[in-house]
Amino acid sequence: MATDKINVDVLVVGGGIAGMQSALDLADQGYQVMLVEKSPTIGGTMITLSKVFPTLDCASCITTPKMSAVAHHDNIQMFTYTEVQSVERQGNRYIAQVVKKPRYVNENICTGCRKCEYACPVEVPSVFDQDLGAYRAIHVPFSTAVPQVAVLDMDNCMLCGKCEKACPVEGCIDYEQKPQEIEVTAKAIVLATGFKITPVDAKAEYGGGKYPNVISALAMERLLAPTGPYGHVLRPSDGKEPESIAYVQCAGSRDKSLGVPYCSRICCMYAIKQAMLLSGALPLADITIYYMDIRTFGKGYEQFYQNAKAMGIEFVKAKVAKITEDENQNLRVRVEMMEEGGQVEEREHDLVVLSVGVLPAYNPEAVFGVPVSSEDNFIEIPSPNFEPCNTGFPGIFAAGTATGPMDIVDSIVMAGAAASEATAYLHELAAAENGGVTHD
Amino acid sequence: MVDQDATKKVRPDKEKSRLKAQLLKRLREERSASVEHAQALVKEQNAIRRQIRKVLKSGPKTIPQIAQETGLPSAQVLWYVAAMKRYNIVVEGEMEDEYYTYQLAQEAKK
Amino acid sequence: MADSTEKEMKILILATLSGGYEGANSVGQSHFEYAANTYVLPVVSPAMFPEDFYLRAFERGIDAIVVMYSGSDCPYRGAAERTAEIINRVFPKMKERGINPRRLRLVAICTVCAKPFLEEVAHANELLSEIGPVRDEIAAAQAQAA
Amino acid sequence: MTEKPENLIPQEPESAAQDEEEIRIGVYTCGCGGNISDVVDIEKTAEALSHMPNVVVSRTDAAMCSDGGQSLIEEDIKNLGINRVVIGSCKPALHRQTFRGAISRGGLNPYFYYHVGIREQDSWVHHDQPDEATKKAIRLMTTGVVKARMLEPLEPIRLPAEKHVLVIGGGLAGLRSALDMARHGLKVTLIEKTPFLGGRVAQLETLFPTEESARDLIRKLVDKVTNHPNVTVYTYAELVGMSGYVGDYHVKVLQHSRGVSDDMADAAIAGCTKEVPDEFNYGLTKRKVVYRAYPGCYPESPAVDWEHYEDGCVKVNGEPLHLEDQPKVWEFTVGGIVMATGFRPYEPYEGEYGYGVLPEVITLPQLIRLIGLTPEGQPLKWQGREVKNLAMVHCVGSRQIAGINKPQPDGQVNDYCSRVCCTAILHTAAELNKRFPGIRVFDLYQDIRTYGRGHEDYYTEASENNVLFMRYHNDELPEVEPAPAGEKRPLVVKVKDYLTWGEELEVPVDLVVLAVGIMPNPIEDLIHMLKISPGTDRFLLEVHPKLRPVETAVPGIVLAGTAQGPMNTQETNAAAAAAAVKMSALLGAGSVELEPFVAYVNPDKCEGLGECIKVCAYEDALTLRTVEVDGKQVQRAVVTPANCAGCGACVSACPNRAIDLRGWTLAQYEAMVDAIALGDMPALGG
Repeated sequence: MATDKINVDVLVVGGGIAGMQSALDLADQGYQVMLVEKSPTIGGTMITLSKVFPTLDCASCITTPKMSAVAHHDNIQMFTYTEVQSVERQGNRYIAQVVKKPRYVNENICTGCRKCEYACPVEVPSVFDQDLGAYRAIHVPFSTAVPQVAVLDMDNCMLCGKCEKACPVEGCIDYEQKPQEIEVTAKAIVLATGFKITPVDAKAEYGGGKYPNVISALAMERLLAPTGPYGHVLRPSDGKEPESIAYVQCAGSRDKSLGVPYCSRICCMYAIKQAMLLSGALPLADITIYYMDIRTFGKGYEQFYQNAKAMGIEFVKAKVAKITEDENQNLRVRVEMMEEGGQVEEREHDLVVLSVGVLPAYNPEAVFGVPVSSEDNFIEIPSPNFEPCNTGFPGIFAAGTATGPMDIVDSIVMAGAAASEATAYLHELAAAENGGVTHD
Repeated sequence: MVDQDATKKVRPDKEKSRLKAQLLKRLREERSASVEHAQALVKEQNAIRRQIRKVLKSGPKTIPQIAQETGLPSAQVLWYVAAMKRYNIVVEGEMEDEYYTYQLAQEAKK
Repeated sequence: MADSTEKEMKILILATLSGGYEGANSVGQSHFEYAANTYVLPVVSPAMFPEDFYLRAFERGIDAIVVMYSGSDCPYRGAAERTAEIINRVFPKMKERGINPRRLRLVAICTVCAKPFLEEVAHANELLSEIGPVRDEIAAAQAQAA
Repeated sequence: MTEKPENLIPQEPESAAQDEEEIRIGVYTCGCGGNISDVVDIEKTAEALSHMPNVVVSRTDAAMCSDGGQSLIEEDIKNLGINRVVIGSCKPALHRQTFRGAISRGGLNPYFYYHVGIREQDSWVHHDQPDEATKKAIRLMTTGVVKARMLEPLEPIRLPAEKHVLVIGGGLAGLRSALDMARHGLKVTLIEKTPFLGGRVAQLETLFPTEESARDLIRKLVDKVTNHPNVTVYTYAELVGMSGYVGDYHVKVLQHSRGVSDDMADAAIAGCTKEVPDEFNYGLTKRKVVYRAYPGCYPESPAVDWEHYEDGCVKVNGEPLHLEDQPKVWEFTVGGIVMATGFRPYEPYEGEYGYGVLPEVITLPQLIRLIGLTPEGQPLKWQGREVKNLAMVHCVGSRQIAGINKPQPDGQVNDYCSRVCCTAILHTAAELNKRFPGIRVFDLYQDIRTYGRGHEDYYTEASENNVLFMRYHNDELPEVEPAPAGEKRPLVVKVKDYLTWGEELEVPVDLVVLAVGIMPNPIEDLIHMLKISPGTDRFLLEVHPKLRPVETAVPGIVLAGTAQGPMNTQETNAAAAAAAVKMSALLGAGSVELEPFVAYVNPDKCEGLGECIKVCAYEDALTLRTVEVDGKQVQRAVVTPANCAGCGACVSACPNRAIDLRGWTLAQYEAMVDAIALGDMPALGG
């Protein structure tokens, strides 16, 4: 198979909110951008959220228009289900080998009608729903996915041919599709490779992942989302509408034993936000947040916290020592009450949400040569107070949670900053190469 | 991939489906490991779904009720029922105490 | 449907895009609750409405009009003063037609004026519960004239 | 003055052709992921709207703004011949561009679209009355439908834009955005109100988390900015006038003279007899009225502080120098403006934790200057006494609560978190530990917010080193009192400490340091002149924190740095760079698009009375011209769209209703009022 060649100004790696914003800010200036995303859809973690703080806009109200703008922008070429294999610097250019993984569906002609999905007999846990729900082995990832195209999970396919029979578009399902190699020549690169959450099973004292009713905050996002797996907030062990929900803060952050000594920065606000949404969805439920410090530092965040307190959400300064499960899968939570002489109490909750922390999703060192910090494994920024997005490699910039935990507002602003630094670089590169004639 | 020896006169759509079946057969052989895994998965899933359907034939039920009647773990029942709901096989009904009930979509229509 | 809506008294809010309209949005962002008989129409500047616009609205059955302009922060030269002049000319014409001039109010509402917005809505509803629907006033005036 | 292209849009609405076409309206009600549909019955709303005349299709979607929602509209335009689109969703400003894009892709003029806000103005404010909210949604959307029937196709006005930006503020944010924009190829003029660049960052010593020198960083940035050929810097200069619109703002800058020539500078400083508190050191020291802000500041030339200068206070060779401020006025045109007006520390009221009453109570910015002023190797001294232990109080002027904290003179309290203070305190504690071993710090806090990358290390190290933490509750604030006579330390801090389970502690200290919050600089004059808005926290307000985080509601005016809210150095850099890229995207092409919502004249109705011209406040926006009608020379009003602000004052002035506003016509409003006033739907027919 011949390798396709693409020549652009900037290669943006990662199609979450930071990558999309950087791509849009560059493309709006006339630069040619290629955006690659390893998942079958752009949107990143943000599109999986329910509503976002502090405005309580629905996450998709902010994300989907940006996804759409990326997909339709004349200056952006969007490649989903695509990964960068290797990058080499040649003079002032980066030559990247990228591979588009086979979807086994012809992306150009799929209409996203989901007839194949309804026909498929295999069910697999939905990654989008944090495994709480299921979709079929062939599926459109979610209702607002971009592109709105099916993807076949070949690892769970028995090649029964039902999807092809159901598909109304001739030749759309292609069981023989091969990986497609593309060689990209770019002048600059923006790394926006995002984050993943710390594992729910990391702490044995919180059940080590064994208890179905101890869930991550991202799973709670799905339960709260109107498109979520159950359509309501129900606890995963038996579908009960919970009457008492607890949040355990710093369950994965500020914890040297887990190798995450840093503050994950977003957990206080997302826990408060979820607590507020829960008290709307389940007006009779008791909601408790066990915390060490409440860190609501952003614009409008402290006011948000005070509103939550006024709504009756219980904030308890306490260390959660242990969680155990009774025969009804209710959870007994042992807490050291920090403001009451450190006395130990045992409290019962139907559902416990771990406010898990933020880990980098990707280490770019092997492919891009860009090192990560030995302290926290996020991309190293040599001079954060001067050029917060400059990796120190000429023409390689970083944005969003690839450089450390941050919330959506900060990610978006930083994505703009990465675009600004990249623009300055491209402008000066053009001037150097053309003897003063700059990009227009 | 074109079968060079196809000399027999056949209807083109019939010919096409024969070729497709041939292709699937070949691919199934090539990817036997994942295909066998998926086949086993489907067998298990079908059995569970059958049990759930059977219980729901007698009317709307909550997750613990289905779990009790089928002997399946309630968390697993919820996962299956959520999927069946997603694909319009079951629909949600009234609440019973703290639990939603679910019933078969075709029963609900009656 | 006709019955229930006829009983409901309606408040029309003409709100400037640079002031009151955003103020109303900021009330929304704070999720404050207020009466639902309020209909906000966005306007560039209320200076565009001639006197008969208001009179016509009352005659069609709008029970109260609150004009929420940007006051001294109006981004358009002279528009605030002109709006005030027009409204001042409407009051005597309302009286002539038997319409209580308190049904029309001009207030300055800024983009973050959530509380003043709520107060205006509450104020208008209190007034309406005191003086009743505009229809009755117009009918009474017509009856008198006849 | 830029030449104004006239008649960029047709003077008459192209209504003739439209009359022929059947009006086919598509109505789209958005559930907004539950934000609307949890309260408003959107199916019922859509159903009700579907019965209105001209409505061909009425749909709902969980997220109309998503790609799928947008495709619905596109497909309906293509397949059902929809030629007017009404959308009911969030406030129109959020997704206007999104929906215009979808409508354009469908092949329809994007101005055949009207947007009704049923989230902020309905579902979010009537959540306790869902039936009423649904009824209101229906009624509001009928106003959209009746307006949609009367829409006209419009084209945006495209105007040449100056590729030149005014940056207001010469601190970190202003310098960073100026440098980035200059590097992007824009021309930049930066103005700084004080005589010297550097802002608040120059007043710091080292920066967290890198421990680099703050003034070295500023110096590096200042060098890059002042040496860039695209940048002009005016210090001691402020904006005094502005007119125009995006792409073409006419600005007037007043620059004070520095007062003394370079060759006289040192002699003038030496011969200056008047001293005032030095704001660079937050009043800890005095400076002369002829001064440099700090060694190595930019510009090097000293300046005369005209506010405090008195004739005769500067003598050279025994002779008084008569100095005079001869301000220069610069007038030029810019395409956009960056607001980098920065912050000031909260000033505690007299008696707040003893501030202004007890001499041993100072602020954190003052402590940082005190450390900077203390020579290496010497102990930290305050008022001649060596400081061996000190208390730091968090959240002074931050996280205030109405009813507990005393309001400021304007009646407000600062209910926000100032974001940087926690790390700044612990970073300063680390600095104290390093430079003055043995010094002890008592840290009185509510929550420690060391959120940033590398910040938590300061917290961990602090408790291992010289810091003892005490946690107070916001309704039981610590108190600072003079120590009883004979005590070793001058002050006692009383705190109810919840780390020791509510024990009342009394801590004797040498110094109390108040970690004062961040407040925006007082720029009411600029806010008024530029018509931008502050939020309830007094910081400048962005359009939306996620959708348009650095833009103001005024096109072409963007926000950079702490004028928008508390930020640390790194965050300020990022925000300023984000502002720069927004400006480059806006002006880089050399032209901007303006909304076509300007006045237009119906020549058939115009009698040339000139009433509209009398009320128009905009130069050359409306003129009377002689035209020939039926062989006769008559006067008619003519609009110059580029000069028209679109306020509509002319509309109410015309007795013939001959002049109207494009996109917002009087007739449309009358129809919308009818839709609200009339109870039953069928009466709304065509």
